[in-house]
Amino acid sequence: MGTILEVKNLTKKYGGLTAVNDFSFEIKRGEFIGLIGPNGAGKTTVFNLISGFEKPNSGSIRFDGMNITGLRPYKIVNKGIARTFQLVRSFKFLTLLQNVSVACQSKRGREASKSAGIDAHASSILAAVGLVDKARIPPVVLPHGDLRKLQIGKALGTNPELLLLDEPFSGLTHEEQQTLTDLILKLHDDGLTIFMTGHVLRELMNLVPRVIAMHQGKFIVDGPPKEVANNKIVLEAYLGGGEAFA
Amino acid sequence: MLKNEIEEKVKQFPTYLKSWVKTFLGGLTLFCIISLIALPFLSQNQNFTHVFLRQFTLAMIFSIFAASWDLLTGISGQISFGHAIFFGIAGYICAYLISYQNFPPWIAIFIGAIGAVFFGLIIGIPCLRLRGPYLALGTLAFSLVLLKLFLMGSLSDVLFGSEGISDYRIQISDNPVVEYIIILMFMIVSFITIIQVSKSKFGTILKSIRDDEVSADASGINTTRFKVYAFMLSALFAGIAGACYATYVGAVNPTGNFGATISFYAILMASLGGLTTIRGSALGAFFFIFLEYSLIVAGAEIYVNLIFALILIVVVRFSEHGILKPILERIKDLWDLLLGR
Amino acid sequence: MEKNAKRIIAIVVVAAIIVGGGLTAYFLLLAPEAGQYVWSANDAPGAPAGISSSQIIKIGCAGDTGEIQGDANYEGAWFAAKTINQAGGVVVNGTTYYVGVTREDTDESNTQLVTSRGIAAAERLVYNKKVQFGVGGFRSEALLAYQEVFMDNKIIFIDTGAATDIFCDNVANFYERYQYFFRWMPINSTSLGGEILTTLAGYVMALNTTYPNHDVKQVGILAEDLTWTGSLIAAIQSYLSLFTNFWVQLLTPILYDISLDAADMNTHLQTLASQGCDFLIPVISAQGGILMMQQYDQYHYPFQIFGIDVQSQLDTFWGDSGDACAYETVMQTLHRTNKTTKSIAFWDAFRAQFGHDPLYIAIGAYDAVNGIIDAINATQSFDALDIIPEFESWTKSNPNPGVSGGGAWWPGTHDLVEGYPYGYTLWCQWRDDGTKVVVPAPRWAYVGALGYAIPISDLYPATLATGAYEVAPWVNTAWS
Amino acid sequence: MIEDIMNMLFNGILNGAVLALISLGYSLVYGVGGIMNMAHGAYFMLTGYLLLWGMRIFPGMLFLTVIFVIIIITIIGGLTYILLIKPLQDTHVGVVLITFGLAFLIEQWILIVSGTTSASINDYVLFPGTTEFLGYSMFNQYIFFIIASLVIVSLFALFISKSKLGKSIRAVSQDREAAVLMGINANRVLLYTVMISAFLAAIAASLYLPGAALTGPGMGWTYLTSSFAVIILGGMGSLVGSVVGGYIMGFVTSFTSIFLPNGPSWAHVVPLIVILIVLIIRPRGLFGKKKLR
Repeated sequence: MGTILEVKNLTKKYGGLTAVNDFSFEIKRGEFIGLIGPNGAGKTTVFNLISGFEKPNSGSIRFDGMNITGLRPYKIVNKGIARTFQLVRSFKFLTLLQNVSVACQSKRGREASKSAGIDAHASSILAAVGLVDKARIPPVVLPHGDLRKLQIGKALGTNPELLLLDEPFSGLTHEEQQTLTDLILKLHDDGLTIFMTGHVLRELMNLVPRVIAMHQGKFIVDGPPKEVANNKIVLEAYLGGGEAFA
Repeated sequence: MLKNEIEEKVKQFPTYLKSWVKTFLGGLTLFCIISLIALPFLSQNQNFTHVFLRQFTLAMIFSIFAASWDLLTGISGQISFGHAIFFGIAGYICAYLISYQNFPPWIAIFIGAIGAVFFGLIIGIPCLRLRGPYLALGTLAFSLVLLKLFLMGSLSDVLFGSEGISDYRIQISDNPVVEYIIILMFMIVSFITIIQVSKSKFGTILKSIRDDEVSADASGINTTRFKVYAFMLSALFAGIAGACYATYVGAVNPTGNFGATISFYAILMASLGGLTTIRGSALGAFFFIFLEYSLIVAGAEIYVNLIFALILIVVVRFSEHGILKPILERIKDLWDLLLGR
Repeated sequence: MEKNAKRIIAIVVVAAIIVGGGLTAYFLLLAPEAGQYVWSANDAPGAPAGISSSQIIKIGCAGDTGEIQGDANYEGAWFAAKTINQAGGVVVNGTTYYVGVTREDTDESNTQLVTSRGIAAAERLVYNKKVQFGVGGFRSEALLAYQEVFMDNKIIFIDTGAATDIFCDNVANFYERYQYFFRWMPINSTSLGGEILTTLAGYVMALNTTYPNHDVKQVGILAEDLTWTGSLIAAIQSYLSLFTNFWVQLLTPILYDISLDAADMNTHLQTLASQGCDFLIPVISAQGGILMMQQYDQYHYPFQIFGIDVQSQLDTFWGDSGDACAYETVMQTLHRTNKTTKSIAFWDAFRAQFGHDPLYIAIGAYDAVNGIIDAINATQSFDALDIIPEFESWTKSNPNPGVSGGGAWWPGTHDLVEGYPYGYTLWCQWRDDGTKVVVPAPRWAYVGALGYAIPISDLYPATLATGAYEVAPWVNTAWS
Repeated sequence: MIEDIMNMLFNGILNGAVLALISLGYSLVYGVGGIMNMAHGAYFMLTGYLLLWGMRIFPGMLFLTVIFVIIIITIIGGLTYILLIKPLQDTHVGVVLITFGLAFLIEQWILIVSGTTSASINDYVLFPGTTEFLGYSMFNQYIFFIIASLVIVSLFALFISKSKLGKSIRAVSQDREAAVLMGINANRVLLYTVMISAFLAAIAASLYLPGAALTGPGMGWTYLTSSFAVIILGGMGSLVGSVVGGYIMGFVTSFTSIFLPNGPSWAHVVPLIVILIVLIIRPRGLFGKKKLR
């Protein structure tokens, strides 16, 4: 199992504020890994830097041995990294099938759908995320849980090797969380490398075998969930909110 | 990919056509097309062929133009307030080629449209950094700059000055019926292409950029490239319309071809008909031209623009999606009633 | 049951609408002669009631309805028709004909020109109203487009408002097609340029003797940056080369963008003043003139204004400009003076009819309609190919005077002959009591062989003048 | 040379003063509601024509007429918001179209009533005569206008920073959601904003136009495009930007006019080219908010 993503000394500043500070970690192919930290720790910024929506001030990101630092988002997607957003984004006036089929027309998506055709491939992805019966309706009428699934479906459409999930569980009911967890686990079992953020530690604990914790833009600890949960700095960081164990 | 898609479309065409005609919308469209084709042969009356029919030709030219605007703004979400750029430049190229280089009109129209595509490229690229209202103002500024440059007497040796180019040879045919048929063909081809593009996978990508550009980017779509494509494609049809307009009028001049009025015509017609519907542009254009015509015939020519302003306000205020949808719904209700459904 | 009833009613209603719509369309548009304009006595002012359509000479006015230029065109043609009809019409081959006028809106005065509206207006005149003659035109680019409709149908069209040379160049170069085009008004741009400069030179010469302490010399040009002013300024410059470094010196012409505002005008006038301008030649057809005069009035700039300002030709300009146009001297086709024997009578009758002065386009249209009738009378024919030779015979040796001048045209170009007593303009100056007078127009030219300037014949005899040229009091102070 | 420089400075300031006043309100509305009010130029133009007619009908009551006209325009601004903008607030294109329709309607109405001929409201020049400074003479009305414009801009800045309404306006303009959560009625604030912008346009017109002239019903569009240029240069929604941008644009115009070859005919092209360059290099303008809406 080789290294799929290598982040080195990543730093991002907004004016005087340092959102991500000298952040480094590695992800192995096939891993399922979480990034935790309290609100404002810089998790989304890390994702934005990896997926190209923001450019780092310094540091490098290597994917599969290629340097992808500062590339435009669609180029990074075409290398094999797909992401979802914390606030759900979808194409409001397109049907779910079209939503996914747009992703299927990216470079990797086209290769993946070469044999079946784009529409067929898109509906197979919709089937995989459990939305196939709603293929012909636009996303505006969907419940929140389905929108999250749609996001994952859109990400899968680009046929990624590494999937970045930004707070996939926020705002979901318990039931919705459960089905989504099943979906994510199934994707992982199928061989996808998954990197997800969360600020509620307990949700991640039972899910991922490895967790990276960050606080105020800085790397704190990297290890199995139990170890991370007992880390002093992590506990202190969460002390104010106490939500980690809520 | 595109090739396959087109091949597939061509293969499916006969069956597609059959099923399409049976749908309500398909039937109605076919009825309209057949009526338009039959129209010029209904009468030999000169008042009909040389005056009334010419208004139809004008409406068809403007409907291509409005549809091209709808393709850029309604489908791709790139708001353009300066669509006259493409309209005007194609007209000027066409007129120049006919008048100074003795080109036959149809070749000149074609080259004019290509010239507009080229302009779509050079205007599209810098404008890509702009979004929403900024893009709108940027394109408006572009068209005003062109207008002023073309108006300048001191540049008239190069850009023909405020009087533009005029020549009796700038026309498709001196027979209005022939002209009508040719423009009708242009219109049908343009509309089929624009509607098919908007329905195709390519169109889906354009719509996805309109709905959420960030998300389209995250889906691995090179949004920049597709936006430039949208500009070029829209410029192509705006160029066809502009070149046809030049031949319709028989002359080009800065205000008449680059003026802000022309840009606003596109916006008015497309939004009167209904944004993103493409077909609505045709309805809007016909509505616009014929309301103007009937007001003039009724002797209310000085009130024409006032009444348009009122109609625009009322339509935009009370029917956000234009008049096409409500009208189609009424006709469909009526149709169902007639069939006893 | 109820549903079926509704259905039947709907079918009946729809069928009725289709049949009704079809019949209406047939009778309004499709039937032979349907929708054709029916000429009646209403179109022929002053004609006896009950005359038939075939007795009417059909003249179409192309102009912008609701704007001064288009209205002036119609007023002139209408007034001519009325005068002729009241005098008993015209007898051709034993039948009495009356003059009918009709108008269509070409929308050409609109700053946001839509060329196709002009085309549509011309098409309605030609195909719907079946006019035999066209009269009108003001904005060159609009007229360039819609004159083709008349040329296509070999209908004589008389230009009464557009000055650009290109129309008559067309006649010269493509005679076969454009022989139906004639310019009755105004004189072409190039000739206007010559008239401006030679007359100005005359005044400069005279003023230099009146004001020995001031060297009246610098001439500035303030013009709209458009094609029509381009040829005029080129003409002024080429005439000026005759006077170079003698006693008139031209400052760099200021060609401004037509969408100017007060600050721009202020900039331009201050620039001219700082360069020591003594005479300013405006070449303005649009709203720039009012800004210029307003600021001239406020600042009391030490120069005289002497040139073309179309809006200032109207008597209403005094009120519109807020009494600011005193001492402006403008070119004007006609004022209440004996330009020809008919002029004063026409002027008074026109004012009595409409309550305001005729614009140059109205005078052109009046003369044009009269000219058409004269030609019909002379040839006893309505055929364009008969009438064109008649028009072409009205040369310097055989003029046909109207109210505006001697009425002679160049056969090859169909352009108005410039120069007294044929086509010439008057110079009119506003007085500070709001009246306008015709001032004398002495002309001087520089003769290279002699090395000095000599007076050439006046633009028009001094007897036409109704007042002396006045220097504004503040200019008087500055110059003495 | 010194005269040319004075000429450039004075007319730059004059141009800047009117542009600043017009764009201030325009930019304010954009900042608060994210909407482009295309009828803004029409308010300016309408003020001029109402003044002209008012002065002809009530020749003795100059100040009353002016105040009355300004009130009418402010009310028209409010009505524009309530009747036209508010129902369509969510669609940018819709607001643009409907306010464009309104501007067009006003223009056409005036066109029908008074025709295209230009007119002057010279009778209402408060300070006739000129003042000379460094050999350069200036029209007193313009000096008065420049000073008045500066005073109004300062008062306006004071109003925005100190008054309760001003604070709400700032709050809504910075973060609409947060302002709504704080209990500010965003719609009402936007209503006042549109009225204030109309008020500013009316003031600008009633002070500037007596020294200028009514150059036809289409004149509103010229001022609208100019204020587009200004707010793009200054940054959309930025009040400092629209004042600074107004003056920069004024100087660019007068500089082009005086010092460049063929300047007068390029005077109104150069600002447009400036806009394009600004848009391409720095789309948010000089003082714009970082985020594009």
